[in-house]
Amino acid sequence: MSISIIQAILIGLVYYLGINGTPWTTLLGSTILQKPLVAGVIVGFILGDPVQGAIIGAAIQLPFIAYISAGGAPPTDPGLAGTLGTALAMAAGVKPEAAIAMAVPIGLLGTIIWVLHMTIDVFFVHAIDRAADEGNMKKAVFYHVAMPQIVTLLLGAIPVALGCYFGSGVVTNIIELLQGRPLQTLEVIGGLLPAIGIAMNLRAISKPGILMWYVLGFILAVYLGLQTMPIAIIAGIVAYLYTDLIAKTEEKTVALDSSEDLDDDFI
Amino acid sequence: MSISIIQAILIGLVYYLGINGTPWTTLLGSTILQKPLVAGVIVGFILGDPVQGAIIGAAIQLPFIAYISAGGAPPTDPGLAGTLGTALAMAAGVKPEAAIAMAVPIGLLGTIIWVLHMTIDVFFVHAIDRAADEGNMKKAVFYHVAMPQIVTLLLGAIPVALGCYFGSGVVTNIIELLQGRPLQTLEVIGGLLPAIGIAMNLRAISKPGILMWYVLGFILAVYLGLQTMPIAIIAGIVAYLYTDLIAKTEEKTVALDSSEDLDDDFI
Amino acid sequence: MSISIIQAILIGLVYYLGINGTPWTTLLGSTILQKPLVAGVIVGFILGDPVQGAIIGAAIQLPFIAYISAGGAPPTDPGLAGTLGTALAMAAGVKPEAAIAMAVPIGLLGTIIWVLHMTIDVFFVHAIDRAADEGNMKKAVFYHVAMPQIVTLLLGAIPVALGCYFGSGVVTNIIELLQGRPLQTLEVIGGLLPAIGIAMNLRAISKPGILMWYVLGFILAVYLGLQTMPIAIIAGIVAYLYTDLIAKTEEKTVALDSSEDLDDDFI
Amino acid sequence: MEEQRVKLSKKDVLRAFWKWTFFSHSNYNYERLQASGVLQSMSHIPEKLYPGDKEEQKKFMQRHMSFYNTEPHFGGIINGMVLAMEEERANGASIDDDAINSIKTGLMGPIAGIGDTLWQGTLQPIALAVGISIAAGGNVIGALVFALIMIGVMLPIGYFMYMKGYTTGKTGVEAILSGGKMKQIIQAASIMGATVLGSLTANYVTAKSTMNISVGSSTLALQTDILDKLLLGGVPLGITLLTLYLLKNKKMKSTTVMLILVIIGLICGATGILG
Amino acid sequence: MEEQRVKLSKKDVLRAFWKWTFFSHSNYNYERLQASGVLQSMSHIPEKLYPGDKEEQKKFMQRHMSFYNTEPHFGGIINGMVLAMEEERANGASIDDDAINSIKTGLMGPIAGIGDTLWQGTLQPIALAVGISIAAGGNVIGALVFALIMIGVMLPIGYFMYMKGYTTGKTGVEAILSGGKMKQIIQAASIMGATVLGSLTANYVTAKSTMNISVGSSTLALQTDILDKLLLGGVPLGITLLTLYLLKNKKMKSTTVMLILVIIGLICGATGILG
Amino acid sequence: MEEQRVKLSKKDVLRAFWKWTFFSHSNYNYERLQASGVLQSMSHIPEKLYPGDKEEQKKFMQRHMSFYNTEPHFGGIINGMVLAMEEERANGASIDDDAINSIKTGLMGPIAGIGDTLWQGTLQPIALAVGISIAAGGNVIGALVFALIMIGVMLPIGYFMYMKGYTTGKTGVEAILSGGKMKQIIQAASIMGATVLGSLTANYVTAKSTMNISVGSSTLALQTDILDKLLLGGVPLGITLLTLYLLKNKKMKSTTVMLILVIIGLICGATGILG
Ligand SMILES: OC[C@H]1O[C@H](O)[C@@H](O)[C@@H](O)[C@@H]1O
Ligand SMILES: OC[C@H]1O[C@H](O)[C@@H](O)[C@@H](O)[C@@H]1O
Ligand SMILES: OC[C@H]1O[C@H](O)[C@@H](O)[C@@H](O)[C@@H]1O
Repeated sequence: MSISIIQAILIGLVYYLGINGTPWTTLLGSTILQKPLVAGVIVGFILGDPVQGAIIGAAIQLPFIAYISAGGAPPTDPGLAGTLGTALAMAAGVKPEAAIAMAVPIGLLGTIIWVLHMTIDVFFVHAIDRAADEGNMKKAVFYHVAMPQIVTLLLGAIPVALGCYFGSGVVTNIIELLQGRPLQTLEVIGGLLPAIGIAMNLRAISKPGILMWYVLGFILAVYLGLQTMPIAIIAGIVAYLYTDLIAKTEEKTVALDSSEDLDDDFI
Repeated sequence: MSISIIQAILIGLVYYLGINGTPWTTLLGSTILQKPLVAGVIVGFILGDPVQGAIIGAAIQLPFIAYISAGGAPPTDPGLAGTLGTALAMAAGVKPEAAIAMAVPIGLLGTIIWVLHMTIDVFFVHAIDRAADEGNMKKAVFYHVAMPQIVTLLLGAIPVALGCYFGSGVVTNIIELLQGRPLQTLEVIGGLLPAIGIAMNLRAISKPGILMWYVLGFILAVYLGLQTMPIAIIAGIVAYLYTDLIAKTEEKTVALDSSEDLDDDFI
Repeated sequence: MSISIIQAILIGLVYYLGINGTPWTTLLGSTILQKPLVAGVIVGFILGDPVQGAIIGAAIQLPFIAYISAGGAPPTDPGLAGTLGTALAMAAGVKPEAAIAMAVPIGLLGTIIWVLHMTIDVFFVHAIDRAADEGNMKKAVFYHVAMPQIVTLLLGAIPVALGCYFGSGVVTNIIELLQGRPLQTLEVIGGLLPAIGIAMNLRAISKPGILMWYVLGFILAVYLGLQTMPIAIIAGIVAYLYTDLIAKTEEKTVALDSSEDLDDDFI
Repeated sequence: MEEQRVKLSKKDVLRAFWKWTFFSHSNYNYERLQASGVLQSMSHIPEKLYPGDKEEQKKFMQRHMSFYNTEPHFGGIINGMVLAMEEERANGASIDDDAINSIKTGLMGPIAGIGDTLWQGTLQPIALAVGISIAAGGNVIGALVFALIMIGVMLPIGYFMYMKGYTTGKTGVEAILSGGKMKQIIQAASIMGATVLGSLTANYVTAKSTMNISVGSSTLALQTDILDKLLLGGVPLGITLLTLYLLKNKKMKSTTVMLILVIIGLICGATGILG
Repeated sequence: MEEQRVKLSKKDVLRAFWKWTFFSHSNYNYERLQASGVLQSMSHIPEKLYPGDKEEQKKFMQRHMSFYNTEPHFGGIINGMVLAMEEERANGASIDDDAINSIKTGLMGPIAGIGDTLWQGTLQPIALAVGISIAAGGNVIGALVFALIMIGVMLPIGYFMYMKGYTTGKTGVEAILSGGKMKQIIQAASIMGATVLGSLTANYVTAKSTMNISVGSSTLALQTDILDKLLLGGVPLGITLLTLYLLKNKKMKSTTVMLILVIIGLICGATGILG
Repeated sequence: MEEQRVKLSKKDVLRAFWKWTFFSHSNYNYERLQASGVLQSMSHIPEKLYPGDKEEQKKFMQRHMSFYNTEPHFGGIINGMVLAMEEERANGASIDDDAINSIKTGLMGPIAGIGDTLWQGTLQPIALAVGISIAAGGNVIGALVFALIMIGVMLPIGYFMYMKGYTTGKTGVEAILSGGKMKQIIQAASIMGATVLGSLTANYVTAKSTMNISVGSSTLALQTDILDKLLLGGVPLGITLLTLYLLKNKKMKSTTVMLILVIIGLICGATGILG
C-alpha cells in the first residue's frame, strides 16, 4: 500500500492535534488523540482501512499503556508512534507484533519535536511579558493562542507528512531485510517495553508498602486470568475499605492528641 | 397432561400448608413449603413426575430467590407461583423459562389471598379479647389455633384447586398463542424479576458502604464464575475479620473515653 | 526389577544421610535428603531410572507434605518412606498411587530407628559429661561428632539395605495379592493421610481465629483452582496488611497508655 | 430474700417454646399480628403461676393480647424473657403490666431486623442457591437439602434464643443486645448478605442485548463486542441498582417497581433490545 | 462590612473555566510552562474588575505571568481560587501579589501529584485496557469507548474543581487539602493504581523463554516445565521490578532505562533465551 | 572502664556458627537433646577466652552441657548471644552460670516455636508443593528446585540470626523479641501458614465418594450430584478438621490419630463409600 500526498498531510494533521496543548480541550482532547489506540483508527480511516488501523493502533498502544507524562521531559512520544507508526506499518503490511517493534523507535524520535516546540515557545512567553507591561491583553492572547500553534503545526505536521510519504518504501524494504530472527528479536523488545511506562507510573505513586498491592494485582491477573476492569473495581473497593480502616485508627490518635491538648490547657 | 380433581385438591392443600402460620413449625415449616423449589417437587410428585416438578420448581424459584417477607404486605406470593404455577406449567408442558414467565403473574394474584386472610383474622383477635375478659383460655386457644386455619384452608386450597382443575386447558391455549417473540418477551421479564427480591433485601440490610460489598460479590461471581456457597463462605470470613478490626478500633475509643472519664474523676 | 547388593547399600546410605543430625548442614541438609521428593530421585538414579524415581518420590511425598517435626517423638519417618518405599515400589513396578499406600506403613516402621538412636545417644552425653569434668575437649568432640554417627549409620543403613535387598521379592508378591479392592482401599488411606501432617502443623500455629484463614485458603484453592505458590503470595501480602492494621490499632493503645503514664508523672 | 412460691418446670418452658414455634403465626392478622400467638404459646402458664386465682389469670390473658410482631426464631429471646418476668411477678416482684409491655414493644423491632437480616437476608438465599443448583438438573434431592439446611440451622437457633431469654432475663438480654459483639455480628452478617446478594445478581438476574451495530461493512454485537468488554453483566447489575434506587431513594412500593420492571422488560423484549 | 463594588458574573467564571480547559497548554514551554495559560484564561477579567483602570489591569497581567504548572483538571481548583482572590482584592481586601503567587506555587505541586496519580496513573490505563480489548479484534468502537470514558470522567471533574475553587476560596481549599478524607482518597487511589499496574504487567509485558534443558535423555522446557511452576509470569514481573529499581533506586533517566531494556531484549532475543 | 583482655576474632565467631550449623543435631538424644551440640560448636572458644586456665575451661565445658533444644536456624540468635556473654564474662563482667543458663532455657522455647512456624510450617510446604508440581510429571529438577529454595532461604537466615545474636547481645535480643514488629511477623506468618495449609488440604487430601443413591427410577451420584453442590472438597476438609480436633481438643497422640484415619480409610475403602 502506498500513501498519497493528501493522506500524508492529513496524518500529519492528526499528529499535530495530538500534541499537548493544541486548542482542543487541552490535555483531554489532545491526549486522547495522542493515543495510538485512537490515532490508529483515524490513520486507518485516512488510508481507507479503519479496521486494520484499529488492530495496528491497539497493538502499538501496548508499550505505552501505562505511559505517564508529568511536567518535565517525556521519554518517548506515543503520538508519533501512533500516527507515523501506524501509517508505515499499514503501508508495509506487517503483523501487529512487528508494528510494535517499528513504532517504538519512531516514538523515541518524537521527543525531538517536543524539545523543539518547548524551546521555541519560550520566545512567546517573553513577548507576552512585554504585552503585559503594555497592558495589551489582545496581544498577549494572540501570542498565547495563535503563534505557538503555527509553530507546533509546522514542527509537527510537516515531518510526519514527509515521513509518511517517503518513509513507506524505505520501511517496507527494511522489514523485508529483518525477516526471521531479527524481527523476532524486535518483537521480544516490544514485549519488554511496557515495563517502562508501568515502572514510571509506579515510581510516581510509590509509597511504602505499595509494591505489595502491585504484586497482588499481578498475581490475580496471572493466576485468575482477570482483565483490568474487574481488577480495577475490586482494587478500588478493597482500597477504600482498607484506607478507611487506617483512617479510623488515625482518627483515634487525632482524637487522643486533641484531648490531651485539652488536658494541657486545663492544667 | 390433564389434572384430575384429586390431584387439584392435593395441590390446593400443599398451597394451604405453605401459607405463613399453618400449624407447622410456623415460618420454618410453612416457609419451606412455600418455596417453589420445594412445592415444585411435591406438585410434580402429585402429578406423577417429581423429576419434571423439580426442574420446573427450581426455575420458578429463581425470581423469588432473594424474596424477603418482613412484617407488612408482601409484594408477591411465591407459594402460589410454586404450586399453581408448577401445576399449570407441567400441564401445558412448557420449558422452564416459559414456566417462570407464567408463574410471575400468578404470584401477584396470591397477594389477594394474603390480604383476605390477614383481614378476616382480625375478627378472631377480637373474639380472643372477649375470651380474655372472661378468663376463658380454652376459647382463646380455639380461636387462635382452629378458626383461622379453617378460613385459611378455604381461602387457600379452594381457589388453587379450582385453578389447577380448570386452568390447565386455558393456560395451554394461551401459551400456544404466545409462541415466538411474545413468549421470548415474557422470558426477558422473568430474567429481570429476581432484581426485585435482591433489591428489597439490599434495602433491608442497607448501611453506608454496604453497596461496595454487593458489587464485590457481583464481580467475583461474574468474573471468577464462583457459585453462591463459596462466595458466602469467603464473604463470611472476610466480613468477620473486617468487622473485628473495626471493633478493635472502636474499643480503643471506648477505652480512651472511659480513661478520660477517670481523669475527670481524679481531678 | 531386582536390587543388587551395591544398590541396596547405597540406598541405605541415602537413608542414613537423611536422619536428622548427620554431619551435613544439620537439619538443612539432612531434612532435604529426608524428603521422599529428593530421596526418590536419588534412589531412582541408583536403580538406573531417575525419572521414575522422581515420579514415585513426588507421590510418596504427598502424605508427608505438611509433616512437621518439632522436638519430641515424630509420628512417622518420611526418610524411610522415601528411600525404602521408593526402592520397593520401583522394584515391584507399581503405580504412584500404590507406592503411596506402600510407603505409609514403611514410614511408621522408621520411628523404631529414631527411638533407638535417640536412646543410645544418651550414653554419649554422659561420656561427654565425664570429658567436661576432665576438661578434655578433644574427647568431648569425639563423642559428639564421631560415635553417634557410627551408631546411626549402623542403625539406619543396615536395615534399609537389608530391606531393599530381601524385601523387593516379598513386596512384589504382596502387591500381586492385593490387586483390586484391597489396593484401592490402600489408596483411599493414602489419600487421607496428608490430613495428619496438615493438622499437626495447624495445631502448632493455632491461635484464635486462625482456622478462618485456613478455610479461606481451602476455598480459594478448591473453587479457583489456585496452586500453593499464588496462594502463599496472596496470603503473605494480605497477612502483612492485616496484621499491620492490628498493630496500628494496638500502637494507639500503647501510645495512650504511655501518655497516661506521663499524665500521672506530671500530677 | 423472699421464699419462692411458684416455679415453672423445665417442661413448662419447653412447652411454651414449642407452642410458640408451631403456632406463632396461626392467627396472623393486620390488627395485632402475632398478639394471640404470644398468649396461646403461654396458655398453660396462668394456671401454674396463679393456681385457682381466676382474676390474676384473666389479667394475664389481657396483658398478652397487645400488638406484637418479631422474627419468631430470634425473637424467642423476648418471649423467653417475658416468661421469666411473669414468673418473678407471680412470686411478688414488682413488675407491672407496663414493664412487660414495654420490653416486648421495645425489643421486637430491633430483633426482627436482626433476625430477618440473618435468616431471610443471608441464610435463606444461600440455601436456596444450593438447592436450585442441585434441583435444576432434575434432582429431587435439591428441595430436601434446602429444607434440611433451613431446619438444621434455624431450629437450634430458635431453641437457644428462647432458653437464653428465659435464663438470662431482662437485664441479661439488654446487655447482650447493647454489647459490641452483637453489633459486630449484625455488621458482619450485613456484609456477608450484601456480598451474597451480589453473587445472586450475577447468577440469577439475566439481561443480555441481542442488538447488532453496523459500522461500515463490519457488524458488531453490542453485548459481546462492547458491553462485555466494559463490564461483564453490567446490564443486570445496572437494573438491580436501578431497582434499589427506586425502592430506597424514591421510596416506591415494591409492586410499583415490579410494574416498572415488567414494562422495561416488555419494551426491551418486544423491540429485541434484550432477548 | 464594606459594600461590594464589582462582582464577577457566573458567565465570567464559566468563560475563564472553558478558556483554561481549552488553552492551558497552548503555549507550553520550558521557561514558565503554563504561565501564559493562566493569564489567557482570565483575559476578560481585568476589564471587569478594574473597568478603565489601565494601571491595575497592567499589574494584573504581570501578576499572572509567573511560573505555573499543575494537572489542569484537578489544578483548576487553584485557578478558581485565584479568581475568587482577585475579585476580593478588586473589592478592597488586602491581598497582595505575594499572597496570590504563593498560593499558586504552594498548591500546584501537590495537586499535580494528586491529579496525575488519579488520572494518568489510574483512570487512563484502565480505560486504555478496555479500549484495547475492544479494538484488538478489529473493532473501531474501541477508540471511541476510550475517548468517552476519559471525557465523561475528566470533564465533570475539571468543572467541579474549578467551581469548587471559586466558591470555597482560599481557606476552604486548604481545609479540603489538609483534611483526612483527601489523604484517604489519594491513598486509596494509589493502592488501586498499583494493583491495576500489576494487572497491566501481567497482561502486557511479555517475556517467555524458549530454552530447553537436556537432563540425560529427557528434555525440559525451561519456561513451561520449571519457571511456570515456580511463578507464572515471573520473568515479566522481574523485568518490571528491575526497571522500577533502576528508575527509582538508581535514579536513572527513563531513556537510559529504555536503552537497557532494548539491550536486554536484543541479547535475549538474538540468543533465543527469550522469544 | 576496664580494658578488654581477650577478644574473639570474626573467624572464631564464624567457626562457631558453621560448627553449630553442621553438627547441632549430631548427638541428638532423649536426655538433653542438643546439649553437646552447643558445647561442640564452641569447642575452640575456651582456649581462646581462658588461655591455659584449665579450671575455667573445665567450668566452661560443664556450663554448656545443660538441656538445650531449639530450632537451629532461628535459634542461632541464642547461641550467638551466649557466645557474646561468654566473651564479656571472660573479660570480667559479672555473668554467672545461672545468667547464661536462664537465657538459654528462657529463649529456646519461644524461638523454636517461631522458627518451626516459619520454616516447617510455612516455607517448607510451599517449597515442597512447588517441587512436587515439577517432579510429578517425571522431571528430576523438582528435587533440586526444592533443595535450592530451602538452602537459599534458610542458610542466610541462620547466618543472620547467629551474627545478630552475637553483635546485639542479651538486651538487644530481648528488645527484638518483645517488640511489636516480631509479634506482627509471627502473626502474619501464622496467617500465611494457615492459608497455605488450606490450599494443601484442597490439593493433597483426597476423599471422594463413589456411592450412588437411587431415588425412584433416577440414580444420583452422591459426590457429584449432591456433595459437590454443597461444598467442593467438603469431605477432605471435614476429615482434616476432624484430625485437628482429635489432636488438639482431644489431645490424642498423632500415632493414635493416624490409626483412626487408617481405620476410617479401611472401612470406607472396603465398603466403597470412598474410592
Ligand atoms: O504534572 C503536571 C502536568 O504536567 C504537564 O502539564 C503535563 O505533563 C500534564 O499532563 C501533567 O498533569
Ligand atoms: O419482620 C418480622 C417478621 O414479620 C412477620 O412475622 C413475618 O414476615 C416474618 O417472616 C418476619 O420475620
Ligand atoms: O522444635 C525445635 C526443633 O526440635 C528438634 O530439634 C527438631 O525437630 C527441629 O526440627 C525443631 O526445629
